[in-house]
Amino acid sequence: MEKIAIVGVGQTRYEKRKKGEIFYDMVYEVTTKAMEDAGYTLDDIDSVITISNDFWDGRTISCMAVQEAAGAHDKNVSTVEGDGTFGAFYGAMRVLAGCKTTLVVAHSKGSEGDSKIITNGMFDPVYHRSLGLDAISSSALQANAYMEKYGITEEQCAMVSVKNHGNAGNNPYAQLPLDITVQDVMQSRKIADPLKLLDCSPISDGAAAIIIANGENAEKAKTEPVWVKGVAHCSDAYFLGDRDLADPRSLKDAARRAYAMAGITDPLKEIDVVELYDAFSYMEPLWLEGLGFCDPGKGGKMTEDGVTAMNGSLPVNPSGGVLSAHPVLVAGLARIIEAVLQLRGDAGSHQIDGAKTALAHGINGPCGQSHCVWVLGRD
Amino acid sequence: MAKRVAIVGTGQTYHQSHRLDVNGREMINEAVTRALADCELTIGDIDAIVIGNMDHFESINYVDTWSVEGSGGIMRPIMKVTTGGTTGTSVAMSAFYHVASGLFDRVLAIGWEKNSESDTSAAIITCSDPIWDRFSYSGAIPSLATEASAYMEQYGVTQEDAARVAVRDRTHALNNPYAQMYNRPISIEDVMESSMLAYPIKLLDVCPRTDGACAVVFASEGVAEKITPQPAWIKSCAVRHTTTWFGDVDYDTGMLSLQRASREAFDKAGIKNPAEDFDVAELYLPYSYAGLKWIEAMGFCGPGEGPKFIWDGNTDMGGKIPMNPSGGVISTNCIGATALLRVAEAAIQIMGKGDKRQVPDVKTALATGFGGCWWSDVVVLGQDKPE
Amino acid sequence: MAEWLKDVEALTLKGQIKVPYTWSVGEVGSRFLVALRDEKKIIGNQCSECNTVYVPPRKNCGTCFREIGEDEWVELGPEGIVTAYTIVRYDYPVQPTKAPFAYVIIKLDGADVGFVHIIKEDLDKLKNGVRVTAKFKEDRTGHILDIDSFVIM
Amino acid sequence: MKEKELLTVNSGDVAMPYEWSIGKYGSRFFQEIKEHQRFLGIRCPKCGKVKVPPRRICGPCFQELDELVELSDTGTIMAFSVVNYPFIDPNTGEQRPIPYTYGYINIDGSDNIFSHIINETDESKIKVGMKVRAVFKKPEEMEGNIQDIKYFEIIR
Repeated sequence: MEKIAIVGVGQTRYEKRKKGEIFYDMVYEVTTKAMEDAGYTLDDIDSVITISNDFWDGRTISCMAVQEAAGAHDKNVSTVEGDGTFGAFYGAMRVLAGCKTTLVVAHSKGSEGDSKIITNGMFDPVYHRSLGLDAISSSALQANAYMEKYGITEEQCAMVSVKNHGNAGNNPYAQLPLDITVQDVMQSRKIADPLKLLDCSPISDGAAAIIIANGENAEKAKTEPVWVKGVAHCSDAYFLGDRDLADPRSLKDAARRAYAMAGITDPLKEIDVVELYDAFSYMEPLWLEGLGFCDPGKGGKMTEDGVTAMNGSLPVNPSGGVLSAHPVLVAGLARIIEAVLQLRGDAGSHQIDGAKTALAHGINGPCGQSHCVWVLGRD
Repeated sequence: MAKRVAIVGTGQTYHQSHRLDVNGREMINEAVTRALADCELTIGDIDAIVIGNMDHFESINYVDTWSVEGSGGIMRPIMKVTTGGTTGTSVAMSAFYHVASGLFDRVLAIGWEKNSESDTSAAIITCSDPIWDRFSYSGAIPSLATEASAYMEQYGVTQEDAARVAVRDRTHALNNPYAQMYNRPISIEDVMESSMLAYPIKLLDVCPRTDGACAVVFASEGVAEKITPQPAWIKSCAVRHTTTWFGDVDYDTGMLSLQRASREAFDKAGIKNPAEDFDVAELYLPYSYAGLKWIEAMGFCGPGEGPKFIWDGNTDMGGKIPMNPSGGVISTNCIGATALLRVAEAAIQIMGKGDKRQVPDVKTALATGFGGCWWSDVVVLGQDKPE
Repeated sequence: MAEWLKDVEALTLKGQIKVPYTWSVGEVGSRFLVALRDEKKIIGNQCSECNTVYVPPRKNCGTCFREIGEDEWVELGPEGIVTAYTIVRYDYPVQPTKAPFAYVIIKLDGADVGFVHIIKEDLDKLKNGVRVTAKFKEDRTGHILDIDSFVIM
Repeated sequence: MKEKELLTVNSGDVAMPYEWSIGKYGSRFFQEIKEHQRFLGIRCPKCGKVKVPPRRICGPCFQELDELVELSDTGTIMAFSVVNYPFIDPNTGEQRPIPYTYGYINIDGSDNIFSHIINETDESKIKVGMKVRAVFKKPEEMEGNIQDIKYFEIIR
């Protein structure tokens, strides 16, 4: 793969309700922040990818609300509906295909719609929608399948929540920094067994943007470029019953291809920090397994042993993760941005010292049907 | 260095107003299966998939993950790209960038819609801004009527002029068994006598509602030539989604987004005089008046010269620059697939697979997409590999 | 940013999107739903390449990417084994019954893939591995909820 | 063999509820209507154009906006359409009452179009270029949304 880099990032604070701002306002804010970060003007932006979703936004052609706010009035622009990591993937392809730079910007306001009815829309209208499945209940099925298969305990999952909400205390952009204990998680309200309130991410409002540049234009940016070493995505089957919910095989495939591009053979040794899509606490150990950081069924123990803590050998979600702020679609882009900040040494009090290689991860579809894996590096 | 990209296969459903015999996923599968058969590939040869629709039209939200059984996306990269009416060209261009990036050699682009599954006007109304426009907006017709009236006034264009465009497309559809309006020709009188929707637009001036899907296989240089002796090379593509607010559209000037997108795409492809340089055009014309005004915006003729250009037969089969040999959008409109059908039909012309709708000796072809808030997409295809 | 913005009270607009949808089930799915309705039977079909028995049945096998034929239908269940479950503690309008109730993935006898449905009763006895059977509604319309729920045996 | 029965499934009564932010720029517009029964635009310092409703930036100039412009309650019909075909209103799930007239109005002093309803459904009595005036709800009945403007009426 040719050299391409992330040269600018921008994000809003993630909040429960950004009442005074429309999508347009948020997109303009992060677009200009990302350009300022890179030291670019609009003339330096060659192409634009916006990321939005018509169900979340309550509007068909949801991209219509934001394109000029993303600076795209007179540019080649397109829209990915899906997690930010997928939109960024399109942005990366555009740069590889000859665009000098591409701005990728995502927005979402979970506060404006009904997340249960909206995520019910993920499910098949003939067979599953009228059962009332939504993101929480389907994920609870996955949590049950995974935890029972390997004996992952609710306490281990609670530790993920404690760790990530604690990490969020160092991240001024996070919505839910919490100083909590395993007991707090265990005693929080039951939502859908085995998921309790503190196992679940909040729904957030926010926006984020990144600028991807080719080698030549990366040199023109005022930031230290963060290079894209490897990136891939893959989807599993759709019907929940067709999948082994405890085996994220599409994540394994995406990771395998991203690692191959990046020349990574031992991810646990070669990757310094991970930002992954922990919409629910059980997802962190499950995705760690899928990413090859441990054997199947050993993800819970990684957390328990402190490997994934800020001072562990593989810090996971130093930003606080999706558990601490979940602007849908934006969340994957926020993972990439955190990885970029870590590699630039700009992560402030949530900085992992000496991070040279970082992994960012996003998901699409019910129970992580589709995964996108990014390997980013300083060199 | 970016790779050159070609279309090597296309597939589409036989378009109808209602496809009760298949659900959306199964309808997608029909198009995909035909596209793969067209270029003698199997799903195992496909490296990645791009798919698009309009979420609220059939209330299918995460179409990328929902569709995989039909689209072939199981254990493959699949991405959803959607931009309204331009979805089909957006999907095509995304597939183009997938291949041009060098990351994938064979990529499937899919567009589809099942308009029968909802009230199309209600679904279209949801594209308007909920704060400002949704309570009064009644669908696409009034804004098209606004453009048409302004254009008629400006150049003395008549309703008969527009009817001539509708008649052309419906006549061309006689040659295309896939078209929804296959074998349903109309006359100028039919158009003029059809019911008035909003002056000056009548029922037969506008597109129908369709259930249908289209799939197109893109491949990289080095791979494409081995798949088919005559790939349809993508010479250039460009997008302008110029306006964000309904109220900012300027109906008095030409269509700004189309002027800009076509200028960029034509410059990149070395097109100097579109009427001379193109051999065929498949245009996203959702209503007849667009067939007059928008061809002016692209420079096929001068401002106000659209009617004469059409009446002189230039755009008929056998004319100087046949337009919409497939019958166009006026004959088939499965929205998420519509713009991809334009790209597919342009590729079919380059590859010489048009059967009865084939224009002889096509070297260069044009496809366009329209949608959103007066947005335009332009794709130029050619027989020869671009430099 | 403009100075006057500070003094503006931020308004919101409450509304909804309410569009009626009529989804096509398709030939294959219709046969499945008609069997629920008319015969109180759960039928699936089998891809003769990979031998997977699907329920609900599919027009094509997503993995082998081939059409599943007319002669590849099989009758399944109505009993099966729970392979995953969750007891839902919240209500919202789309759910077919009041919480608490359970979502379950069931490996129906004779099937190779899981079937997602609900369990309303005996939630305290629910665990992975229990046998369940389909309970059909009296008034059936050709709908997935013609199966009222599954019950623990 | 009997004809294959082809079923459909309906969405029933499901609605997707939303509470959309109007944004501070839009809120300021409704505040002006409530307090002064007039429109408010915003001027771009680069191109000089006045846009209604006010918004944060001028898209073509990519310029942040600040300068509010007080406008009147009158405008000119740029285009109109008497809507008389039946369709479902996604705001209610029911058929929208017809006929009604959808109008593109250039608010005096602005450079773009404002869409609203004109209270004249007789096509022979309405023409492009006619002057119109906004008819507002009583201020105490206003809710801070687009329907605080009841409709536009033709100034005869």
